[in-house]
Amino acid sequence: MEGIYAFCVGMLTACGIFLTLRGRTFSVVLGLTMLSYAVNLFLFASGRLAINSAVILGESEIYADPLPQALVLTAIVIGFAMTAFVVILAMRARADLGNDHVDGKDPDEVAASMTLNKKGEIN
Amino acid sequence: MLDIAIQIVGLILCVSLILTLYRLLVGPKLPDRILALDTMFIHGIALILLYGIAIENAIYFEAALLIAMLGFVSTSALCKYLLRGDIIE
Amino acid sequence: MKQSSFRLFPMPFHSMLLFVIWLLLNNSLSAGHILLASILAIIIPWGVSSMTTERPRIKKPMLAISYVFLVLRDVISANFSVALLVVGPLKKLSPGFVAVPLDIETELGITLLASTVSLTPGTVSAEISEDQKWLYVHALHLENPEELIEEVKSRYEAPLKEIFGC
Amino acid sequence: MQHWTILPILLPLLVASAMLLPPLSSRIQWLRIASISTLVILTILSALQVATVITEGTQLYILGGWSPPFGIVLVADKVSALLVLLTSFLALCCMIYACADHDKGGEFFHPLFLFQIMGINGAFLTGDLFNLFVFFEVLLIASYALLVHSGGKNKTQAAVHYVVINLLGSSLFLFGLGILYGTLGTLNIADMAVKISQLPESETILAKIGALLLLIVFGLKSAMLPLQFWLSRTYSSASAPVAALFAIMTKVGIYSIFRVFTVIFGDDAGELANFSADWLWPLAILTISIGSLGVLASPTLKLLTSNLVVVSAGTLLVAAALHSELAIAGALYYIVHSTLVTAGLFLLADVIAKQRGQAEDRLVNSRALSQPKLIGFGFAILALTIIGMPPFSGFIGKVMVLNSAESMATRLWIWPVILMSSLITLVAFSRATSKLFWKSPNTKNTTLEKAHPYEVTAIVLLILGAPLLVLFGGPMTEYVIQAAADLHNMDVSVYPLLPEES
Amino acid sequence: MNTLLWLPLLPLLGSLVPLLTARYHRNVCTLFTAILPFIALLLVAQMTPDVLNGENHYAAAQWIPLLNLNIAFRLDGLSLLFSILILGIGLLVILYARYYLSPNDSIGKFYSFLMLFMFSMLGVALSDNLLQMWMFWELTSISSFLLISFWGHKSEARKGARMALTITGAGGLCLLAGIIILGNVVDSYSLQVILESGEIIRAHSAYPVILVLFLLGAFTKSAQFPFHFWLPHAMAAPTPVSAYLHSATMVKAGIFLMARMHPVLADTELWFLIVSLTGLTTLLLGAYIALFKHDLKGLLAYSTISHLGLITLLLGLDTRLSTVAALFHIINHATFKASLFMAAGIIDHETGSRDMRQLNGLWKYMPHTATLAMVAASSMAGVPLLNGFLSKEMFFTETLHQAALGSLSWMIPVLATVGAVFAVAYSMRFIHDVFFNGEPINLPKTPHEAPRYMRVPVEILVALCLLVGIFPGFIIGDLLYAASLAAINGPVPEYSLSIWHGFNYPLLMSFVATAGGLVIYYFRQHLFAFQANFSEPDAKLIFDKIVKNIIKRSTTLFNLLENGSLQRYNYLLISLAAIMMAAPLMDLSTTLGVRPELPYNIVDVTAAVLLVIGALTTAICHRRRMLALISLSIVGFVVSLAFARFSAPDLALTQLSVEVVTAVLLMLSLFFLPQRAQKQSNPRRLIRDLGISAVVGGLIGTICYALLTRPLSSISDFFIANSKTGGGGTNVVNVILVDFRGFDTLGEITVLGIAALGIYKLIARMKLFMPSSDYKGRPWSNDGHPMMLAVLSQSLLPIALLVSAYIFFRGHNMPGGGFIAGLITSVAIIQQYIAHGVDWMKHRVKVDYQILIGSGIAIAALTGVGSWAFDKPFLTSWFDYFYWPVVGKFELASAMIFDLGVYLTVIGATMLILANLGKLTTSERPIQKEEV
Amino acid sequence: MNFYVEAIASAILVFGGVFLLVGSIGLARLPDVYMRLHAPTKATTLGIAGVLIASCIIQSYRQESLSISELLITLFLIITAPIAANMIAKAALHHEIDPIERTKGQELIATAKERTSPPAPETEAGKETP
Ligand code: NA
Ligand code: NA
Repeated sequence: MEGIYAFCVGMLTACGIFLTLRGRTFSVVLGLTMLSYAVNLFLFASGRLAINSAVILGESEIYADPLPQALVLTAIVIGFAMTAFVVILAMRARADLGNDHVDGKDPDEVAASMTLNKKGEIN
Repeated sequence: MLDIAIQIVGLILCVSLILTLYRLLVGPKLPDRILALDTMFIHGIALILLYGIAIENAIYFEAALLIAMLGFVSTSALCKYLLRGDIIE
Repeated sequence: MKQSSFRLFPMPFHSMLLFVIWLLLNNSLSAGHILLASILAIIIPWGVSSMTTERPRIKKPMLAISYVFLVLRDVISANFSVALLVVGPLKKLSPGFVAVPLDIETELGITLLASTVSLTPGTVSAEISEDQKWLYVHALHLENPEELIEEVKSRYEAPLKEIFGC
Repeated sequence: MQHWTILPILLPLLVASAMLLPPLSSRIQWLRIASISTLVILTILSALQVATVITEGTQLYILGGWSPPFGIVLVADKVSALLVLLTSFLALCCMIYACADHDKGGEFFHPLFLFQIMGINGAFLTGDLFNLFVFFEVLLIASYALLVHSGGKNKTQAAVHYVVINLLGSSLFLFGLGILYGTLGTLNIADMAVKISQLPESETILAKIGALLLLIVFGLKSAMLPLQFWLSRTYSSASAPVAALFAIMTKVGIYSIFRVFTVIFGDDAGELANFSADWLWPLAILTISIGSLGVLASPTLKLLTSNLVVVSAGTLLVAAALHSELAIAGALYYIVHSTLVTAGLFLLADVIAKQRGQAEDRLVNSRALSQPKLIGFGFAILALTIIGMPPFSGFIGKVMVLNSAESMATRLWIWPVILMSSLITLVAFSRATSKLFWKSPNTKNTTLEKAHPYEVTAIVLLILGAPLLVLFGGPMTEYVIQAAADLHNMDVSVYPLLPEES
Repeated sequence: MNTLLWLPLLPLLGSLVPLLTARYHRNVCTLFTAILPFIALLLVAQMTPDVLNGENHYAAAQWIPLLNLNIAFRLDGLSLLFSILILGIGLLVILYARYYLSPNDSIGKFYSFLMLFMFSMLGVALSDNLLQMWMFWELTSISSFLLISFWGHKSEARKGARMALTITGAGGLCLLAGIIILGNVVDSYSLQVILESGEIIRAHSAYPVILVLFLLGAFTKSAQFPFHFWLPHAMAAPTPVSAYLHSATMVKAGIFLMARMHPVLADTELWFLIVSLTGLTTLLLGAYIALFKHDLKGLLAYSTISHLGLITLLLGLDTRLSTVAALFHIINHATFKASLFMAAGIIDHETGSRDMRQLNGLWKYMPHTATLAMVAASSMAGVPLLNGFLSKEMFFTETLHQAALGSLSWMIPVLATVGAVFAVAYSMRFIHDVFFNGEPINLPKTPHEAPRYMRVPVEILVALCLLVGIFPGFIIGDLLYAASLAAINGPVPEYSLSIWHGFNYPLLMSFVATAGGLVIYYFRQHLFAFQANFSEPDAKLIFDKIVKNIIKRSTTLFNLLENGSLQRYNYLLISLAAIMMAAPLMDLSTTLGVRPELPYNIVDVTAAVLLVIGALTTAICHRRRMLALISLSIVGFVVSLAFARFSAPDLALTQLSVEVVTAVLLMLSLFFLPQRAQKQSNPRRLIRDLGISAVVGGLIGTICYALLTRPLSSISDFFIANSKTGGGGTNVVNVILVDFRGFDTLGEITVLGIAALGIYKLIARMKLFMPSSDYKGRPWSNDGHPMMLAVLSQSLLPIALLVSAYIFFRGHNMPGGGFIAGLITSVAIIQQYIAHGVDWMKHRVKVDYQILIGSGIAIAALTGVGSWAFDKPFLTSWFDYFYWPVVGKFELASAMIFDLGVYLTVIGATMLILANLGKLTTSERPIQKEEV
Repeated sequence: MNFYVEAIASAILVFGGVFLLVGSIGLARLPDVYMRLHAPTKATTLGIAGVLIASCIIQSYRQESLSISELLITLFLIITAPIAANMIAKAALHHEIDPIERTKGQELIATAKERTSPPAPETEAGKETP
């Protein structure tokens, strides 16, 4: 089980990072969300895996480590707040900058203007 | 006997989930995918309930309830998006 | 538009429903839960009453209950037939669209009818015309459109109309 | 008295949330009065806290009565008390400045500002690693919101970069935290310091990875190379009072490095004792270099100041790499000094920008300032201070850091870099001076708006630090050396924070 | 207070005087400015007898013990000599400047800077603590920067000042390094200590480094080759400044340093070699170039360089007598050079030109000034009966008595003579070219004699030249002895200050120099013609070019590194993380730990497959954004299931509810962002990114596995044990959240609240393009609010609220809690927005979400404050069990109020975001702008 | 556990499972989106209801008290499933997704999409009651 779990965490991390390295805000947001899944699972794993041992007193015989669960809860909420902010920020960037590239410059447009510049450049 | 039933249903759910995933990936159109996702949510409910039965514990009931409620919100939001773009207009 | 006067139960049906659901959720009939259920059954409708539009009242509750059982029976039987259709050879299926003219007028009635249609034999409500006079239905296996329309109207629409008294 | 330690966190939190509620939320005047009085009280409180810490030693605040390592504990030692005081004072200055109508550039400036203070103070005070994460997030989210205050393309663009990079950083923080909890089984920093030395070998390696991830996160906050890229753009595009307040933010990262890497992974960490130094060395030196490069390359005063923040971060990282008491003491002094000065420069740059019309704060010829003498005087002091020229505070901090490199080999690494950066700053500032103050045609422009009295007050307050830190250099250095000693001494920094039996 | 402390302090206070008196007549300003330095001079005079008697004055106060930086002053012979020069010439310059500066110049500012400089210079001279001396050293650089750039509107003044500052600043930094190393060697910066530790220092391995660093400081300050080039350009300063800085003070600071440190650093081969050769080179170079300068001040500048070289050479020679000679020449050079600068200033002032090609025959117009200048210039040339002659004779003598260069030592007297030849020549030029040599050419002004009192300073200085030249022993003997005593820090050798030493080699050398100088001057035109072949490099231009080049290069490099690409920054961050994870991981022998693994079944595998495929689909299809979003939902869903599977029901619930709200947000953003992105990444970047992602994913996976298979002993048992008894709840996770670590939760909801406020700010002035069709160009459906959905949503709302109440109340004991309840409520309300739209809701829900946030956070925080009333720390929980007749036993806990705060904040935050986002687009909707 | 209870519960559970499978098979197998809609709306709903009821029985038996909270989920799904199906159908119509060729009444798709009355021939026969 641990192997599968670790593999999944690694996979989510890899996909999340790949997405955050993309150039469009939406992909980056997707990536950050994905990464936060990975992070939460990872942090959760720091208490080790346990089956049928929810930390409700009296409901199980053995208990999982409750602390990482609480930490992950906090992390989920904070992650949610951050995702919400970055989503709206992406919209704002589109509104202000006219495109959805993370650098605020559409590479195509930049390439076009670069060729123009080079012709008229004096400096 | 119940154990066997649980195992059978577990197997069924796995097959079902894979079939749903197949539809979700293949599409061909977005409504197909949304339908598949919606079905997946319901399978999730079944999975959780089955797990509850298997581990003889009812503490996951709320999770199932929540999937039922929130899955619907999700599906309707997705469809609304396809219809109108703006889901909260 | 409505309620200038205070009402203890702005949504009586919902209040009842909430009361029951609370007890269901808690799997308990203890005095404490009954008290809590009552309080919530009163408070929540107050809170949301501003967000609800006026609803037609159920005029014939008994009929409503029998309608529920009718639908439940149809759901189960429909499922067996659909299961066979789905698993069986697909070539034999002849799907189709039909437009069911609607007599029932309230939004709630139409919604209930459309929902019933979706839950029962081989039909899914696909769309309702803007003037709420037509219900577009997709059938998995459509042999005779007229028959289907007739069945919908007589089997489901009629009792619904009666329940809401319109 | 009993609850003082938590007030730097609680007071801004409560006032900020009250600012969202009706009587206060509606009128800007009331908000201003509330903000400024809160910050004045906070400054006084934190000054008293420093006094308490001096006389009575480290103050603990055990939240919820759950004693460590189980509950969260706030630790006001000499280091955190000093930084809280610094934050409060800086915030007061920035707020005074902001009240010259800078707070009208968007909604919720005042509550967000106070939330930001709460986050920073929380990060300084907490003795719990996860709680540190939470306060990091508080201060980050508040900084995101403040960054976009008063709008504009540049701010949005900078915000996108800043937010995304920091979100990545937060992910790394949690990975690191997960590893550390997964190996040490505790979150209290003092407890971690005890547990780390008892770790079996294979877990040591895992803990090391966790610590390195934290190092990246703190490095990211403190603008360590190669993570410093976000800084110049972010700081230079933020509105002035916000940028000035941000001057303390890199210090939060540095502080965290000190906390984690001298207390947990310090001299007593067994196999992992001071392992971070190997990594910090090159990064610190490169940070100073790239910051200096940026100082030379900066076309505007705000960018210049931003890059100076990078340089000072690099200098502080050098101290972290040296990790001796003297180095940390120097760093603490340097933190106070550089925070005040860079904040002052950010504010001054804003005033200059406003008085130069279209040229803003670009280092080009343009029309004369309307208050050249006043601004020039302030600029001269700030410039000298940040360059590290006597008689202002810069040189003491710099000399302390230089002094703390004891072996000839380390000196060979550090000194040229730090001294070169001073020289480069000198060159950049002499250039800036001549562009901003001399090259302007001598037509005096009186039609332009003059600096608002609030703005002048704020800048003067910040500038005061430069001579005062020198004048009271004796007690100040005495304080920081004790603070650094406390940080290094397990008997003082760790054991008192833990229950006796463990 | 010790008298000695007043010495530097008076000029410091004096720097305020002119600012205060500037508004009055300039005579008043001048007078008042002069008072304080005059008092200081009197103080010096008062202390002089003691010092001459060998009793040094000390004053010290503790300042920064940690750095060994104390306020410490000493007045010994050397500092006495310099103090007299600084104050005396300073006073003369004050008087002179009164007439020199034009009414346009702000005399108050000028005097203030001048006093500041005087303060710094005195500080250097008097410091008994090296670090403190360094402070003053740097202050001289700064104040001279202000003085040189006094005419900031002139380009050459700005550039000259910047260059001076840069060079001397760099030297200052080297000096600082040297001082710190030296300080570490002897563990003190106190001169008293250091001067006693010469042997230790010279024997120390760091000595060469210390020496070089000190000399770099001294050479840059004293304009020694190759750092000499800044000095001529500092001539852009007003002439009083030149007279002060370049005769007696600023440039002498370097010399002073060498003299001061002489007992410590000298007496080694290295010292002799570096110092004497540098001095010699500078001497020759300065003397040679001076001859060709057409600018009066240019000539004087290079002559200054040359003389500084001479003094340096003397300090570098290995006899003690040479040090005496150096000190003597310091005095003499100060007097004649100051007077020459002043004379040049008068000429400039009265004729409007400094170009010797224009200035001719001024003897006729200003005979008085001419006389003075000629006397001073003769002193510079080394004409007998003038002070310059005496020290030059001593210099020649010393060049003959040394062996620093071994068998090449003969070169030193020869080259010294060569330098003297040129000195005579340029002095001759100064006299002849300006005061004779025909008629003036195209002068801007008609020349005439300077004002009476402007000449007074020159007269005094020239008189000194004469007096010292004729009665050297009487006038200067004691002072020179005292200074020598200090500079040698040992027995001062016998020397004679008489005018006549008989016929000897030095006299011969003087004679040769004079004759040679006259010859060269006579044939100067040939030399000028020869020199014209070499275009003279303009140091200012070169320096400017270098600086500009460095800035340009750095800008290019910096922009190359910091190219504004987030992708690069992210990549760097991630790469660093990868390196930092991988490096230690290589030391880990095995990832597998000893903890037994859990069994897995087919469902687990299926879930993993769903997760992985969902993640991969999201990553691969990220350009088809809707599909990516749907696949991401699968991932989130499976993650929630995983939490349920691994015994974390609270997490499952939270993840589920967060999931939906996130999805809604993403869809909202998707509406405004392009719904599909064109293919962009170049393949190289794609492979790079794939590589790093795989590496990091692999590393994280490995670490995760390593953690999972290792046993853990954590503090958690405490929570399980105390949850019920101490926190009053059976849901341990919830009790941790609201009690054990309630502070985290308080922070967490604050984050949420702040995020909402920030988002509100972002939305407030957003101008969005409203796409009127989807990515395939299909116009949107005409059914804004599907009827069935609307009807059902209304019915669901009360049920959802009930469920959220249920979740809220049970949270403390069973999975649930304020946060999840808040999200459920929010989702229920969002569902109403989706079904009915903002306009419909606007009239029905009149809740100010901002107030919800504020009150939520406040309630949570105040719950914590409440425990103060019971004298408990913040957030101490309280709970108790009650029994009511009908209801039965129930529990009340402060944690529930805290949780209520959480609940309200969550609703407030979520709704503030979504409702405002909705509102915004509704009001814009009718515009139906086409996408660009 | 009582044999009969266990047997009944197991049967219902398996019954539910089978219908869940049928639903998924339909989803995967049926040729167009409109036909696919039928499978999850009906079969899956019934299937989940089966599982829920089984759960009801088992948990009630185990806890020795009536545990029928699962009915709430059933109720919920039965209410929402048709609406969800309707929304998806609307979306499909809106995207003008073509049904398979042999579908009858294809002419209705256009009017359904525009939410107008169906074309004339069908509306005949005086079906509208006044
Ligand atoms: Na809208
Ligand atoms: Na909207």
